[in-house]
Amino acid sequence: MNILDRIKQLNITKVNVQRENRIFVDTEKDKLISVLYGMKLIGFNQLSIMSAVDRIKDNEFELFYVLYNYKEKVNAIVRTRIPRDNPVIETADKIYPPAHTYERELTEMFGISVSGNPDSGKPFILENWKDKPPMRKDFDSVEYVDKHFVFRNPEGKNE
Amino acid sequence: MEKMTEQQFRTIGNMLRKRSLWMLHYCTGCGSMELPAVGTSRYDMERFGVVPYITPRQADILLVTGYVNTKTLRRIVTVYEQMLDPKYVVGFGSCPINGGVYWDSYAVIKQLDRYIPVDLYIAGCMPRPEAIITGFMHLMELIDKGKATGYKRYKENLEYYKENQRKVLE
Amino acid sequence: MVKNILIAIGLPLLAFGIGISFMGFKRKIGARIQRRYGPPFHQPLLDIIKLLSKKSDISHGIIYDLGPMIALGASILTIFFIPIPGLKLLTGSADVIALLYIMVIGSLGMGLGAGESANPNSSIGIARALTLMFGYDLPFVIVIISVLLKYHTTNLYAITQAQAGGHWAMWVLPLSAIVGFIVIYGAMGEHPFDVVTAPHEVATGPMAEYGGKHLGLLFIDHAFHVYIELALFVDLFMGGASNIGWFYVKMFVLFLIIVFFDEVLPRFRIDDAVRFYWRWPTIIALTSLIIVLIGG
Amino acid sequence: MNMSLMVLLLTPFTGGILSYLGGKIHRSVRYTFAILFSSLTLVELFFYYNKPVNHFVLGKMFGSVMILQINPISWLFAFIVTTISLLAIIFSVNDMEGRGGLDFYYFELMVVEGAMLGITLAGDLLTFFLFWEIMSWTSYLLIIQGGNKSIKAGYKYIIMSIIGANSMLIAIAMIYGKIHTLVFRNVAMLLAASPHGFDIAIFVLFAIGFFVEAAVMPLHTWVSDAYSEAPSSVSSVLSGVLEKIGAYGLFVLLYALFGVSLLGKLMPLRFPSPTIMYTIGWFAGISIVVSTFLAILQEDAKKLLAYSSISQIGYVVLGISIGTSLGVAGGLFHALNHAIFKSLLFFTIGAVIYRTGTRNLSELGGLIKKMPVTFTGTLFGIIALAGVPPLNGFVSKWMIYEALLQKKEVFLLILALIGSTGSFLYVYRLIHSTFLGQLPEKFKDVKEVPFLMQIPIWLLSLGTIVFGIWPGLAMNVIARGEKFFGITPIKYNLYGFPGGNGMGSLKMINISSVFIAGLIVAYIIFALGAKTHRISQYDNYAAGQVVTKDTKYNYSYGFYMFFGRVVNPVFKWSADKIYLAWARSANVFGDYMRRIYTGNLETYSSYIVVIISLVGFLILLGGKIW
Repeated sequence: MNILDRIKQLNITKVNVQRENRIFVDTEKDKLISVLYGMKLIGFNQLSIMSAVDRIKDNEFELFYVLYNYKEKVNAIVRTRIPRDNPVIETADKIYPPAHTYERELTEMFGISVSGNPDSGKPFILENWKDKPPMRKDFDSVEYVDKHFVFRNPEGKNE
Repeated sequence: MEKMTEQQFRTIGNMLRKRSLWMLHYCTGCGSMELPAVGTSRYDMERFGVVPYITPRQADILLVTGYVNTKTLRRIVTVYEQMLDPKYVVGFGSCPINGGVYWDSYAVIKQLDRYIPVDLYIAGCMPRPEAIITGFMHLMELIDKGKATGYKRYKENLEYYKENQRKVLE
Repeated sequence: MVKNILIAIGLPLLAFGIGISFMGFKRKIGARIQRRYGPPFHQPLLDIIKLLSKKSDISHGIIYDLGPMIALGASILTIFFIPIPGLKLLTGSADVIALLYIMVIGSLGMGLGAGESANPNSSIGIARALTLMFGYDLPFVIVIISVLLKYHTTNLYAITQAQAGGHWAMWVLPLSAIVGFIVIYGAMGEHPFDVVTAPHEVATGPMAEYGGKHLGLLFIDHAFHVYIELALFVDLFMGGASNIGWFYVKMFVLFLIIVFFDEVLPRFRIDDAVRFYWRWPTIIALTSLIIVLIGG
Repeated sequence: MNMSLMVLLLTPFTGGILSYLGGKIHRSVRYTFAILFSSLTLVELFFYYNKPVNHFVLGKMFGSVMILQINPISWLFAFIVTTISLLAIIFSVNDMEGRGGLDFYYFELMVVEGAMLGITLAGDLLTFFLFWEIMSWTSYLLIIQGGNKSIKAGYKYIIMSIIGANSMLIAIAMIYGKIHTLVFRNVAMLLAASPHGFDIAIFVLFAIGFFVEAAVMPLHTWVSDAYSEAPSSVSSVLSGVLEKIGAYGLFVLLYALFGVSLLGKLMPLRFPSPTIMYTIGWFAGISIVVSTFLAILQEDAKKLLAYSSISQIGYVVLGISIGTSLGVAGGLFHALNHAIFKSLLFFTIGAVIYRTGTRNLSELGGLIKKMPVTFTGTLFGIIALAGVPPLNGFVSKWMIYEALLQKKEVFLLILALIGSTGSFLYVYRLIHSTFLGQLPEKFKDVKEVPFLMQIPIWLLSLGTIVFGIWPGLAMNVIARGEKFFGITPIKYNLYGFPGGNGMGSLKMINISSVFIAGLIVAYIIFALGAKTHRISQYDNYAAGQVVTKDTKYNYSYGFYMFFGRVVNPVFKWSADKIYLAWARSANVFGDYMRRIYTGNLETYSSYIVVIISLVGFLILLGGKIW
């Protein structure tokens, strides 16, 4: 059976073959884990990367999991939308162990908490970060910089 | 008279010291790419006695290559404090000077010399190997004249530096 | 008496001078092999002065301070037992076998000091150093025994005397001399046997925490070490020499070969280095020993 | 001065009984008696320093006289026995505190001392064997004081010990059956006159007994368990003295029974070198190297020391087996030195265990700042053990090397030299993992051991220096002993050996003084530099990372793992495994036997019926069975 047909049998909302060997799979939040599991059964053995995009206009986060199938040499991107206020997702590290680390980064950079991942709250890259998660689009980097750092005086005079 | 001889002794010491500079290259950013070129046959920094060394205890120069973010700043301060006097800091590239292309980044600090005393900056993005060698020569001159006294400044203004470090690190 | 005191003061200075000149040569020749201009010839001396004149220093404890001192003291001790032309002050107090064990006092002191620095890199370095020593010791003792059997004496001075007139042990026992060279080479820690200090793996190993005057002492010790290894080989296999000049020339030729190899070789893994020493050098040394045993 | 040897022999036994009884009153009485009587033994022994006694009749048994004697060699071993036992008793006072059955423990310790003293003083095989048995059993009882695991270790020890003792008993019975007397002199005469075959059988049977006790490979397997599981002071007695008794036995066997008789009557050596002595030498040489390799890979401090003991006793046996004057002197000297430094190491490791409660090397570290005296003791111990000048281990090892070189035993010499280099590895591992490196947080409050436990450490450290720089002190006794056994002693002086006769010269005083001068020069250079300031162990190079208290930043587990990769393929099999395989096959055999001997009366009676009917059937056939 064709790989596309097998994907269509999963619990998904939309499949979009963008170009050869690149399939976008959209699904709903609560079906995400089952879809990922199904993808793994189909043969998408590798989680290349997972991250999120801040769709601030829709007040949603878009999660995406980039998967790869070594046998068919096909990339699949599983996407889902979660609400921006109080974002909680379920861990995928039982299916794809590398997700464990990506989820820690997700928590730190977007403030998306991951249930089932014990390390999700642990500091990952940022040390002693007290502000808003920096990858959210409403985080103003310039404002933060002005507040925390001192710019060099163009005349070369320091205080 | 006594003061004079001590002065002379110090001068001779500086004269010899400047010919043997061991550097610890703290390669945080893209600037480290330029260093191998400086070390290899074409530019050969070893002819001035500049040799890369491994641990902060052995090194004289702390070469901060490229941008410094808050996370690496903590390590840089640790490393700097582990080095033995006299020690010199060379800021390398435009990022340690004013943040460079990362001027609006929440993670990158804008002026290295607010946190540790910098004796010399080598400007440029990236500085060419020639610029690096010129920088070292200039540092040697400073050492010879007794002007490279960053380690003394750090001790004298410890409160100022610590305060600044605390502000970004905590 | 006055002469003895002069020798006692002069011999370490001479050894240091020879050793430091070789260190300088090494950097210069190495640079030229890599088509670089290289540092000035007196660069090692500048480095040592720089290190000794550092304005602050750290200490992890008494043994940490004592380590470099024991290493240097033991090196000074060792040079008194290696006869060089015209100067044989104490060669009657210990023979070659004793010399083998006098030479390790320094490593032990160094190991203790590095151990107290509480840095795992230092510990790994020392563990590697001892293992490497165990590795090259097997062929080395076989080589030493064959030389001792050949010349029927254990006195190093007598061995050099027996080789007078061009009858070098190198020509009489060529196989042993080859193995002896490989051993000396490894003992000097040059590539591919630089697993001990391996800067990219264990951050200069035993010296990881050492800096300032401690490191200065270790550099002085290294100069002595270079001298000791070369002089031992020259005395054992190249017939010593009749005057200091010849002695220096012989050591220089030997050193030149070592530098040529050193500059172009990569690095062994430590267990491979041990395996290497326990394979071919040991077999060749045993062959030579058996030849000595049969041929007398 | 007119004390008989009987008094000397009975002193420790009396002390044992008295301290046992005194312990019922109060523990201080027990300690007083134990220390008093063991030091009394030492004092009494010094009356015999230069005064050999040849023939002191103890009694008569089985028609054979029992004789005590003392000559310089037995004096040397008796000295080792009494000194180490005394120090072990002093060390035990604090070390064993709080354990049950201490009265009995001290009683056993004193009885072991007495028994070993008896062995060294024995003038005939019967006395020798009696004390040997006492020693085996009491030392077994001492080993099992160490807790649950030690019972198994003791079991292993006693089985091997019984095998050894029984083989000796067979030999003694064979001799007794021939001449009905067991005095060394008569035995020596018998052996000198007896045909080959008989004497080799006697020799092998004795050698098995001594090899077990001296822990020469392949009869060493009890050592690693027994030493590591026994209490520390017992381990040092076992390693420092018990092994030496095995070596003493071997010496007596080679030079009193099979060589030159006692009483100075010269007889040619029964086995000139390249026969049985050569075989013993090879056993010793293989012991040296193999156990060195094993010691390098140990993770347990006392196991490491146990394997190192096997290796070091190899030098003693090797030296004795060389047969030349220099070799024998080296072997005997090394016996003394080994007793000093190995007991020292067992004491210091015992002190560490006393304070930290663990002997696992990878758990320890950084104790130098907490236990400087123990560290100093260990330092002296390991330098002596590794055979590095200027301490005592070097001198005796050097003598053995020179002796081997003189006889051109090059392959044995290679083994001996390699064993010595290998010992650097494990001694560094020992001192590094316990005292150097990072101090774990849990041992932050460790203190130095009490003063009573420091005494043995101080005294033995002093011993390593004294016998290292002035080897002539020990050589005085050894040379007289050699003369007594009819061997021409080598030339020596207080500071070393003047050399000659194919032997190099050695002046320990020169080596140590030049070394000290070198140290002074180094110190001057050091003192001219900048002032140092102490920093904490966490202020350390970690590639910029900050080391905190909860980080273990220490290299101690699998210290020589890469070396293990080189040698492990060879060590897949071991003597212990071979014995276990034998034991297993014996078990299987036993199972088959049990099927026949079911313990059921009916089965047995049916056997009897079957056999009788079978015999009857054969008789019926005409009485022709075969």
